Amino acid sequence: MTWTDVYILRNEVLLTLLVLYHLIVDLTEGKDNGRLVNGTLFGFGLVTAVGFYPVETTSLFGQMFLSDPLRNTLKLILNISTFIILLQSASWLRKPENQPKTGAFYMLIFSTLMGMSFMISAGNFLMLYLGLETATLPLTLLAAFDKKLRRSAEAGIKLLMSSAVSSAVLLMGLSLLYGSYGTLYFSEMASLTDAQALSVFGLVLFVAGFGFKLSLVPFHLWTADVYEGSPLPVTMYFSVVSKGAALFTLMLVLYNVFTLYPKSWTLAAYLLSVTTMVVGNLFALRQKNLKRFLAFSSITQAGFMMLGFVNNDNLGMTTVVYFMMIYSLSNLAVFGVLSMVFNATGKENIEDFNGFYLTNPRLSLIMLLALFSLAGIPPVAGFFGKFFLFTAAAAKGLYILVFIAVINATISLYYYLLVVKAMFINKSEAPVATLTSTWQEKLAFTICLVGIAAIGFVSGVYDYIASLI
Amino acid sequence: MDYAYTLIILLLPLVTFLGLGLLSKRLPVALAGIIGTANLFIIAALSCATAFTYFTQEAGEAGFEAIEAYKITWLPLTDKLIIHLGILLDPLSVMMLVVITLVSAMVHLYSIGYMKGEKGYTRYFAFLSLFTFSMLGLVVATNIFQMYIFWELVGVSSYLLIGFYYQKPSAVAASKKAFIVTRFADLGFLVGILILSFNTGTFEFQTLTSLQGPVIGQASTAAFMGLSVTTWALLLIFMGGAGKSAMFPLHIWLPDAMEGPTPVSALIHAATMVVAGVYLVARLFPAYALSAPDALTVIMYVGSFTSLFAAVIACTQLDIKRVLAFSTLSQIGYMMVALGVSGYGGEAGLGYMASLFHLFTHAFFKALLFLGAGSVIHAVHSNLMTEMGGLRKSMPVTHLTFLVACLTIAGIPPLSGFFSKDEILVAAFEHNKLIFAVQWLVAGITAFYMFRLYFRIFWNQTPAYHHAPHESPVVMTVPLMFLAIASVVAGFVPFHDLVTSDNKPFETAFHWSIAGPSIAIAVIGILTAAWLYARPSLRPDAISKSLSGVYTAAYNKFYIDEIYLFITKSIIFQFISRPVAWFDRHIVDGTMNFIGNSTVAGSAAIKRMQSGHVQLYIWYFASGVLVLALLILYLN
Amino acid sequence: MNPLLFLILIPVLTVAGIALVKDLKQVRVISAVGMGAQLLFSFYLVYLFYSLRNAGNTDAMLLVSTSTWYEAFNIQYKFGIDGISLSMIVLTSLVTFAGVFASWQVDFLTKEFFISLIILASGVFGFFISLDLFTMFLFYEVAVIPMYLLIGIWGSGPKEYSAMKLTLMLMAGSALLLVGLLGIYFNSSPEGGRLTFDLTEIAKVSIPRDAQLFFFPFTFIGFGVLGALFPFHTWSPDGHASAPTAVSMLHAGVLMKLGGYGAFRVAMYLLPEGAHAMAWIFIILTTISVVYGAFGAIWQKDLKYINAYSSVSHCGLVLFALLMMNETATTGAILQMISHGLMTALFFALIGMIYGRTHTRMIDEMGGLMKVIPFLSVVYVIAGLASLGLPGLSGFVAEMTIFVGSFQNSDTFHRIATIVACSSIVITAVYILRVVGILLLGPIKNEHYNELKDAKWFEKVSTITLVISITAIGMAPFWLSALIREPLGDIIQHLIARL
Amino acid sequence: MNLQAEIPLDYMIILSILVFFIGLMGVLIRRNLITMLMGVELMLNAVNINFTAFNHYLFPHRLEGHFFALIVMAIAAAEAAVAIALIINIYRQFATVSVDDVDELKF
Repeated sequence: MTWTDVYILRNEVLLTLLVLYHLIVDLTEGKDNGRLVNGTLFGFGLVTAVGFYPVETTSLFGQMFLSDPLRNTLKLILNISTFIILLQSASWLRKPENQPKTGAFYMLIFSTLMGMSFMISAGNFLMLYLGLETATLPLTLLAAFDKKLRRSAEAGIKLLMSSAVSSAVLLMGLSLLYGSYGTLYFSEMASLTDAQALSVFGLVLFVAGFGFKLSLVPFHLWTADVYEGSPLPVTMYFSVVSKGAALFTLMLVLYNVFTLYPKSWTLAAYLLSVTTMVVGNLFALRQKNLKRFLAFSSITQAGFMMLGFVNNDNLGMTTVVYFMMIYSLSNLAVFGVLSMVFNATGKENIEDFNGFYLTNPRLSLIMLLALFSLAGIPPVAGFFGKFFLFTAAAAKGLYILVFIAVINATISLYYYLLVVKAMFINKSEAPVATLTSTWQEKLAFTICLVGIAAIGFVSGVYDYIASLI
Repeated sequence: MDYAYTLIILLLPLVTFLGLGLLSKRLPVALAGIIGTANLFIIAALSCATAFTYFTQEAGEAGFEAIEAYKITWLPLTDKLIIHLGILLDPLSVMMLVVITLVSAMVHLYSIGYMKGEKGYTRYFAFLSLFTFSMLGLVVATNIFQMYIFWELVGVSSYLLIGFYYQKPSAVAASKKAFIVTRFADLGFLVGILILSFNTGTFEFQTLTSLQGPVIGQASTAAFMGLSVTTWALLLIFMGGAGKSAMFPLHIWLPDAMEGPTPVSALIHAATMVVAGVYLVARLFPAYALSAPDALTVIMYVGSFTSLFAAVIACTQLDIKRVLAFSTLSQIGYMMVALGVSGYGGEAGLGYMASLFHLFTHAFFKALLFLGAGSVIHAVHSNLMTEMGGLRKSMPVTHLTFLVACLTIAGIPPLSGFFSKDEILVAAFEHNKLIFAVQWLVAGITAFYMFRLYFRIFWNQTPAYHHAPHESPVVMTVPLMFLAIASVVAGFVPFHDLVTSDNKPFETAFHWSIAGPSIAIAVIGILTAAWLYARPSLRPDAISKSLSGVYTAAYNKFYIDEIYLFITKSIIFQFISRPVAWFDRHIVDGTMNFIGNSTVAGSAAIKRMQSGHVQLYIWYFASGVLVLALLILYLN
Repeated sequence: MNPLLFLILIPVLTVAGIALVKDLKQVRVISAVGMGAQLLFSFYLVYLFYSLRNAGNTDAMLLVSTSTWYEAFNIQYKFGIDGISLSMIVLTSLVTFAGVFASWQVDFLTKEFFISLIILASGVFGFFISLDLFTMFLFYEVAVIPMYLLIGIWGSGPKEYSAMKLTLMLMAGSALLLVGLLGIYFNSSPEGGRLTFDLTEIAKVSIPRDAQLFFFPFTFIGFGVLGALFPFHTWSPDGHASAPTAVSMLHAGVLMKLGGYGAFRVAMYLLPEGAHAMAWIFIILTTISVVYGAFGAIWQKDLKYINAYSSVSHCGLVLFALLMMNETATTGAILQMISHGLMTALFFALIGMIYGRTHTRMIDEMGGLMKVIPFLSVVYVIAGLASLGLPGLSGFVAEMTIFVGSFQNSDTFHRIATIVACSSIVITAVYILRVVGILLLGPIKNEHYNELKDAKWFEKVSTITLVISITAIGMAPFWLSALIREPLGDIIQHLIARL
Repeated sequence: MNLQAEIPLDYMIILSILVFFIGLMGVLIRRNLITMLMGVELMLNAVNINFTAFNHYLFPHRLEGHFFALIVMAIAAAEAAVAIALIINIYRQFATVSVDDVDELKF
């Protein structure tokens, strides 16, 4: 292994170092974790910053590990999202009951991130599976991180059981694919055009496994329970980073490996997209708990993401990545506000936000913009993301699908507006007191807001992503 | 001769209206009346001068030529259909100018006295000016659309003036009724214009009535339900005219319109606006006469029926203004009949000439009657003739002028009404004997009810007045006197030399064979009225009892109002509008709400899916995978 | 820099200015100044437009500027105006200006109110100057969404329900629209060139007939929802009834015009064959709108409901006239948009002012207001007369142009539709006079009303601006008509050419 | 001995499918969390059978399938470790390891 190889593996290596560091530090930890938190933020900030440094298209380990600008960017998106989550979780970690577990938290987070990083860079299904499990197992622990809370424990076990089954199904799919191709290398499989029942079945199982991660209906049922039960930073991580990694990986595999017979997976995307949007919406309508609400909202958003997959051209991939990026920032902004409120008051229901604007105008505005972005209202970025996804679907002539999607977007607007209504319109006897944000939170919100506001208007972002693909 | 100055006639009232309207708060109250009246006198003088110059010019081979004194493009609609605003001077419009400005000037002058001390004095004069402007604009219109524009404006000024006492619910209701009924008629007018203009490609009267024009010269052969399209168009246009002129069955607004101040009734609802329908038909007369004779027949019957119908009702009414209102209806019916029986050109156009002649004389004597009635009301503070009587002593001027007016309308020679009515009867006699008989009878009834009115007011017994009635001030009596003189002399205007169907003079002969019976029946009417009403007696009651059914029906205006009320309240409001409102709330909106609610219901219906049992989740997962796989294998 | 961008820049700067100051008075003053500047600027644009025309520039669109935005989709910032959009811009600035003054007394979250209001306005301006379907759609949504907050926060009555209903229905409309736009986009280059969102470019190609038939209803209904097309109008009564004054003004006055304008500019202009094939369906629907709205208004008791139904009727006439597809009727439709915009804004302003005094909008609870608040009452009567089509006021001009124009279609179907639509002038008279009679005239019903004060200065500014505009159009319609008519010849030619 | 001759691939696959579904049924039906975990292990083992069988029968010149099976085993072990930890946690909170009782988060 040369230094060049290390450079190619930089993200994974650095993340591993962070994991190791926290393993060691955890043994020697003092009472106050302030320095540890800030230090980690700084360190991980650096790791993220390193990601901006360009890479070339290359591979390692005999094409087991691929590295190219696109994959680098995808990792970067995940890193930035994680960075924002870490910023927003700082005050949660500073709580006395969480202080002793700081190192564990960081360690778990970085291991999953590392797993995801491998997953994205995988050039072989074995590598992909390894990355996937490296990501999944710590995640189940993270879900059960509040070990004193019943709901956290429940979230953990539910995630574990269902994800174990889903991995098994996915593995079964992989084995079938292996059986029909005789290889697990992406580059080799991509050139085989064989589309017999066995491989299609394998493909479906594979998609189902990732559909579970992405919480596509009907593979989504764990989502709401786990989101609700997990600690907020973990929920954020699930809804953005974990989902993003699964989406990117699925995308890379489908577009690069199964490129020669897109019909089966675009069809799957079509069906899953419709069910996901509809069911996600119907459930989201009736939620009172904001975390649960956001869980279903993120399910619906996943349904929208599937719209990009019905387009098996570059356009589809670009719009999916673009949308995911916008979705991450918007969702994180919403979660950021929620986590501030939750940390201060322990409240997480929509009705707790009644009269929020009068006490916290800035936070309300951030939330407003973020929700509008999620709902796809211009001029914030979400509009562009959705519009381009619809364009991608329409480019294949699937106007009925687009129509279903836009109607669902309208329904989703309804429940996003319910939150807006709570904040701006409803009156409250005892509104949430005025909150002051720490520098970490300010920084996180700034990143999110700049992203939400600028990504749409600055066409360069889209063009950059398009240029990578 | 350059007639461009006639623009002043048109614009001066508009300026007055705007000035009085905008500055109403800042202007001394008394000044408003003076400004308004002064303006009217100026334009009356100008109009008379115009008439003088116009009629004294040498009539050429083609008779009096129509002159477009002024014309601007107001709104081009299509390449051909362009709305111009302009001033058209021909015998008809010049005659109308004179009538309108003179009567209006008199009414203005009279109003200074009559309206003194009323709230909204300035507003009153502003509205009067607006009306004068609109009416003048209507008569000088160069094209049918300009006429429609001013037609609507006249309608709204009438609305404003009827509702002048806006705190009185009956006045408000009356103004609303007047506007809506005429508006309904205007719908016919508008559709008529649309049809006519589409088929002819023009709005211009000059083209529409030209003998070589698209209406007459190149009559369209297209037909609808047995009548030609032109006939339909002209009938619809007549509908508009019938609305404004309160022809049966669109007459119901006019009696109620008497809620307005009396001078307004004199000006708008007697002398000028209500004859707009006659004017409209006269304006398009060549088209009616030459390409839609069927429409003329309709006009004739409508006019005749209205005149009889209204005359009968007038005999029973107690409110003096309503008597006059029904009398107006009846007289306009006469004018319509005259148009209906007329032919085009020369002798055949006798009816046309007679109609406008009657319009001319009627304007003066009916205005006089109203103003006289106003003077009486002003003195007595009541509209009901049962509360009046014996006023001839205390109000000599009013009495005398009123008597002149009554004699004029009754058709006693040599007053003007005699001449004009006589011409109409002659024309009717030549055309249709039945119509003649009806009109002859109506002449008698007219004499009867007018003198019933006269005797009840000025003779009969004197009731106990709260205040002793006294003669009205000079500003009110001067117009009375002027109009009385006008009523007397107007009959000597040689109309057949001036205003004829083809603008060429023709000779008329005097027919004693017609005039004799008509004078006779008028005298009979007067004598009957005198016998019944000159002194207090029980005879009228006895008669009304013996005719109880007819009398009650006539007293209640043959229940036409009730029929309308039924149509509007029960059909439009209850039967259409209410269901529409209900439909909108419950069906259309209900559907939208239903979509929303069913989404929510769907949400509740599938909530069991998220049961909380992880094994069920896995079950869904597994079956989802299978279904998806099978679907894809199947669809592939 | 393209002067048209100032139309967006001025509102944006105004919003920024409002955001920076604290004081209530300053907020109002900045809003007023900003929108005053916008009004003046739109007049300047008229001047600029004519001076360009006089200088011999005969392009269909003037002041066009293009810059690429999203290269991948060929999306451009493309702006430009012709006579139609220019007149809509002037309308918008007039109504916005009046709206700012009409909301002078908003005292709850004033700053936020004006910010939302002006954002809404800037969306409308952006829509009218856009020549690119994407930016057009973007501005369309920008204009619609602040409505939710404006109604929800500052509204009255069942405001939350109404706001939600309005927003969702309009957004559902825009969902249809989105499908239509994408359909147009993907058919914008049948010969295989570059796809484009550019309105003027798409107009040059002929979209396949099947696609036109498929996408026309999407696009037309999409815009039609905003244009209160029956049966998609039910957001209008509730929405208007709950909205605060200025919002009703802007919404009915301007926003609903987006529907008509878009239906014409996008749906009909780009899909002429679809328009021809399906016109009959929509003519029936709009004819129903016209009559139905008017009849609906008769039965209402709430002033705002009356006006909302009246808007359904009047806006129905706009779409009705557009579907007649000839120059005169289309001119009438645009005139009607402007006329209705002005007078309905005036109505809503007055209703707000009356409500502010009497605290009720039920006509049978009021009466005899003419005596106590003569200024407002007189203006109300003027608005009413404009609404029922009195000559000399704007309504007449518009309606007559429409009727004459519609009647130029010589087949029985169009004729009958026109005559039915004409009948609305009578029904309009009925409900307008009913309101005037009950509300303003008659005896005073409530003794407290004797102490009511007449219009304050800012209310006068608001109403007089609108009254002057209404009268100016009514008295001298030829210049406006000429301005609108100028580009129409070509457009109508375009519509008919592909038959 | 020639395995291929005596036991065809189909048998292997049938076995694997049987095991897989037995495992799945275990997860779906058994209420004890530990037993469910065993079901998952069975499913993973079914996959392993697949991988090794495919490798051995169809693509004997490369060893990907075998390696995959090895790694799956390792991961299954890790998963079991995590699972046990979580199940203990559940037992602490709920005083049961029956999956039916862990249903507080729902709808």
